[in-house]
Amino acid sequence: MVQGKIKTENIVAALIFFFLFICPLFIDSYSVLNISYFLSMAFLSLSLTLIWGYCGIFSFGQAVFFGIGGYFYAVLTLNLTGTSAITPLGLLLGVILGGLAAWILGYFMFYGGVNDVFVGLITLCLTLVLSTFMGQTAGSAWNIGQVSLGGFNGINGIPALELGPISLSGNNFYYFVLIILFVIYCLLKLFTHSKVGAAIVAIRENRERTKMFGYNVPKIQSLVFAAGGALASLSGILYATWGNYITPSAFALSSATIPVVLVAAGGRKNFTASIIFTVLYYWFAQGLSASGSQYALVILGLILILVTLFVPDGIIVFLFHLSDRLFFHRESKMKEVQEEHLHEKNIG
Amino acid sequence: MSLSSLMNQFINDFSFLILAAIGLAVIFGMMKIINLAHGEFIMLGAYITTLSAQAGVPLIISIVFGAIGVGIMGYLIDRLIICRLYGRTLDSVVVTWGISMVIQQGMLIIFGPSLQGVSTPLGSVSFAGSTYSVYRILLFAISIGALFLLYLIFMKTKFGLYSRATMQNQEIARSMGVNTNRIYSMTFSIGAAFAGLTGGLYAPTMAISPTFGTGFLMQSFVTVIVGGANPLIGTSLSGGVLGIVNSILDTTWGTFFGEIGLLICAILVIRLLPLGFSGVVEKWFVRKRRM
Amino acid sequence: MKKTSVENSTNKKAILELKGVGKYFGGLRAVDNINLSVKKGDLHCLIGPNGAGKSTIFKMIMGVYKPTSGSILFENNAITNKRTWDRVKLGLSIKMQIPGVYGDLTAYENMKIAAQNFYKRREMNNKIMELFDLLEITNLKSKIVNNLSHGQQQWLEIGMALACKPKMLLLDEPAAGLGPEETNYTSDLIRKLNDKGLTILFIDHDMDFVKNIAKSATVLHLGNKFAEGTVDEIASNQKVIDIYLGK
Amino acid sequence: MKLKKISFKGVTLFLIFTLIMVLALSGCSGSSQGSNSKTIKLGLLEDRSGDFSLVGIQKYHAAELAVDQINQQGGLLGKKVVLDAPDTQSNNSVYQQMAKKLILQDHVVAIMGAYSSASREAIRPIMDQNKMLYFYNNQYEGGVADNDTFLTGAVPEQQIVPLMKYMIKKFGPRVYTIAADYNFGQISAQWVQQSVKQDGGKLVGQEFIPLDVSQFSSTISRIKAAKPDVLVTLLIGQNQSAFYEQWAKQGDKSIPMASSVNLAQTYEQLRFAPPTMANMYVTTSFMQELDTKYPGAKTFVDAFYKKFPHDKYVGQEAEAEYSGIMLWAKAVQKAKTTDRDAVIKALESGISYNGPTGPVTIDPKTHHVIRNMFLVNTDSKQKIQIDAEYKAVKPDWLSTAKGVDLPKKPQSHQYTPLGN
Repeated sequence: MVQGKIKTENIVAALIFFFLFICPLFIDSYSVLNISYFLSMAFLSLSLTLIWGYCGIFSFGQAVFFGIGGYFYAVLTLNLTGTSAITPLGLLLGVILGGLAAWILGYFMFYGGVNDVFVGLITLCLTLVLSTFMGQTAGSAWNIGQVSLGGFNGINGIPALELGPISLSGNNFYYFVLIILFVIYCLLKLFTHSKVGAAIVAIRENRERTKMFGYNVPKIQSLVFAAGGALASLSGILYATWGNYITPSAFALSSATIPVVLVAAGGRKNFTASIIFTVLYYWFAQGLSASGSQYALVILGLILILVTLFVPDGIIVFLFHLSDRLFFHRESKMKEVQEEHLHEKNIG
Repeated sequence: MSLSSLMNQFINDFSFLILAAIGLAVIFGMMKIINLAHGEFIMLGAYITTLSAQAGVPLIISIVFGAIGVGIMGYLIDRLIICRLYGRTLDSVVVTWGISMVIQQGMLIIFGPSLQGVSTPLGSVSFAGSTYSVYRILLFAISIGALFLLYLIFMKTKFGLYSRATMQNQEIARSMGVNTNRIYSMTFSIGAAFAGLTGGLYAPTMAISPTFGTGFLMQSFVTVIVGGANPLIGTSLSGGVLGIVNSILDTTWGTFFGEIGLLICAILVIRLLPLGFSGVVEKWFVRKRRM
Repeated sequence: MKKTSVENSTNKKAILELKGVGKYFGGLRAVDNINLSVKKGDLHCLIGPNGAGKSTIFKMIMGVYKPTSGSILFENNAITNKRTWDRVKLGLSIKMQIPGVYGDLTAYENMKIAAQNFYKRREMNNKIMELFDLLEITNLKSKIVNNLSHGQQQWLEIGMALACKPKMLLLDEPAAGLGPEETNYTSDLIRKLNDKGLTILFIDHDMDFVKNIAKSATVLHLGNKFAEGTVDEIASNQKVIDIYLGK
Repeated sequence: MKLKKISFKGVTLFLIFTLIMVLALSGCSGSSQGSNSKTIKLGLLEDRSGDFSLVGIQKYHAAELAVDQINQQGGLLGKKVVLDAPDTQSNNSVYQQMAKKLILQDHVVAIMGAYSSASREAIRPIMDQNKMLYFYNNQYEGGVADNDTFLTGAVPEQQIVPLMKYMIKKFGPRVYTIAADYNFGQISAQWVQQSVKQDGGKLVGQEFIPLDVSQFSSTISRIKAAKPDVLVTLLIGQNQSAFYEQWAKQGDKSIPMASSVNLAQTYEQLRFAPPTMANMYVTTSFMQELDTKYPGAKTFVDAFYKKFPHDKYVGQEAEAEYSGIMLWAKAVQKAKTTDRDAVIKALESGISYNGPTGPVTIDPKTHHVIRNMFLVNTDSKQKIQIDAEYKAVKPDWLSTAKGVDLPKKPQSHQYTPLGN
């Protein structure tokens, strides 16, 4: 949020990043690998926090850009294996492509006056189109260069990132992801305090009114949507290099919904909260899956229901406020959040 | 493709789209809640129907049980959970997603990965050189009947009047003494009952498993998106139009193109007519009345 | 504003002109073939009962609605097809009927959102403080807007509209819902702004308020222009008194 | 809502949340400490929830049975075998995560499992990267040649080739194929196409159906229009099995159906009311109905239901899982170690074990198994009739047509009949 700083949030963010930077020193290589996976998925949540939490664009379509990024990187790098510097170039081009695709979609929607829940529906349909389409590319007709798209099985053996002579696997990959995440997190934080940052909050709060302060609202929306697409695409590429693998399930209904669920449950107007909740969720879900418990999905579902019912601003944000109140005596803040929530009820 | 097979296909597609969407359309149109647990409601209807049919209850009564059972369950879910989310469209996405996870996995735990199905009743008839399943033709009739039932509920009853008033303007309705919370609960329950009915009706034609509902989800969402907010006008029109699109594409180029065609239709409609077919129709009516 | 020095008091140059503007919603004629001209430096009022089409005219001027027929000229340039934000950049600014402020942000942040498009970072703070002083609400600077009174929100919004460097200001019911003291304050403010040379077009129901501040007025009735002239002419027009003012 | 109420609920919720987290964590770390010198850890990846749980649970239970029996006979190398079996939730991404966990954190000695081809292909590269011995115990589309992978299920030359030969000879040359639109369906359909050509038949139609489709009326009218003598159905998942019920009503039940996946795997003959599944022909390595004729099958089925009395079926893939584990156990005993290279060497010696339906023998060149196959059909009451038995069918397509000889030429590739 633009006004003031929440103290706990900053302290927690600093502690977490500090911990993440030193933790490979004392945890095993599997956990490092695992955390780098969670962190890769955090970009997807960040992208939705940016466009939904800050700009009020509700999208089910982050999975589209996630998949586009992953598939583009796979096809490009597998076609040009052996070429040095192809993997970082693939990463860069993939991010740009994701942004461009999002910009085109955004242009098509926002200049045409499509907004609110309709953006969610249109992106949902697009996700389903791509998942249906990619799912049937199993035949030999679907080759791009030497790479077969592989239908439901997806593409395998996607090369890991290489920065010059350094192959980014294990700890290298972990630090690569962590540094990018840290940089992007800081940039996003700065961005929200910038001129455009204020403008997008204004757009979220009242789109029509913001136009009358001389803002080209569709243009700003398209650009923010493009930035969100680029972030989602980055997430997809990191996921593809992490598992050396991408499938159409990246576009499936569940993949489209999970970022929405994570961001909403963690706190959609707060980047720190969505990173924390994303990492916790994946960690927890994996733990449940590994335990082989048949109650895993039931527990996850119940948590989501309870969180939305009782802490509608998101559980992590709620904890931040609680701690602010306990340790920094900021009574008024909580009240304001309450009112904000009521306000949203009226417009939402 | 011959006209008769096209016709056969249309009958199937139309009834499937209408029945898949009707419960979702009621809940979305009246309450602005996107119910991601819709597929699970359908699945529950199928389970109730199948279990009672196996217990010896005649199929037709089993189907009614399915609808009523899911309706009651919908009422409970609304009272326990959804009633706290009225007007919060996006939060309802998260909650209903959670509900769908719990129901689907819960059914797997209780009943295992599959259930023995009941077979499709009523044999088949031959007409103009092709065979039609009588049950399928009956489904077509029932889908139209369901739309008519919706018409009766929302246009001819006091509840319908109140609920339309609530949908138009909740504040005014409330100030005139309508218990809007009760209206919402009833609406959710009716939507759930329609979903249960769909599940019951399709139970004898499909494999019964906890993922039963996923086969309906895409079609139901597309139909509702294309139809717009008014469950009656929207669902019937979009069911008709999409039914035609799907049956033509499907019979000429195959299942995949039928599916893609539906989705592209939906995207075009949101872009060109964001309020869906019912928005267009309502506008047209307003104009006509004012002229 | 090249020719301000050679203004002729009887034939001032029009800053905003509506030529045959109409707006139909389906079959409903909200505004029907309106001609309206607001002269530079004027303080003009649109009056008329509910449903007369006043707010619709404002929305067409700002580009929220596209007119079904006719054209709109601002400083002799056709703006009929321009997007809202481009009109604002040309010098049109509005205060809406329902306060269009950002409730979750502070007053200062609200002003910043409006001002940052028109002022460089360095000038911006000075300008905002200048506007706060002008409106005499400097003490509210860091309050969350939702906690402000209705009147304070109205003034803040006028301030935000002024932060857009307007040549002409549209005010939709600036005194609605205000107490007598607040109304007086608002009329003083409007006059003060007009005295500084800002053209103002506003909507109001309250004839006393209108008589108090407006220089000229247009009466609308059922989407048509009913009467036009100075405030005194309007106030003494028997037909107007009969259908609208006849209390 | 009041402030107090919210914070109270929030705090409660937070406490619950933390509690669950702590429990989950302690659960995780507990399992990783379970490994010590007295036990041998065997990884198992099967879908116990989601769309594929219908088969996944059968396979998981078969694996538990196998491990139990091994431990009852004194375990392996004097140690107890422990199954480390996360739930993969029919989700390929979870397969990858769990495969990495089993290898890197739990340090299992071998991994069994995966049901769909997609899940196998998701984890196979991870096995290769980490030099992990992997058993894919499932009937599949064939063609995988991989040094780290052993495939104990039936392959097309054991299923589709004899089946098509039989069907064309018995019913006529016109064949129509409908298949799930993904790799299993596509490649299996290529096998059908090839067999039809070799046996002098004619493919009159071929259709691939997206996995989420559950309505088949247009497909049914196309099939009827093509008037085939034989209908080949290679359908996967719960949605697609709806085809049979719809075919029974709208289609032409006089056309015999042939399949390599149905009946023996997803027990449609018990799940659908007769006569939906009547007149279907399947080649399989095992199904529980074989217990009427083969004592080995009866012993296996009885043992299974004794341990899992509430289960509904024990089919082809359950047997493959069981046999896979038994073959691995035998190889470990022979190698006298669980070390990967030694166990692979023991397996490649052509190790054989006497399974429920006769000997199951590793073919060293291809890492597939030589086993007895059965051709069965359903009568009008959906009872299973055994038509033919094929003794010791060799999985030799890879070695004869593609020149694969894994011990001599190490590789990791999946071949397809019409591709490379």
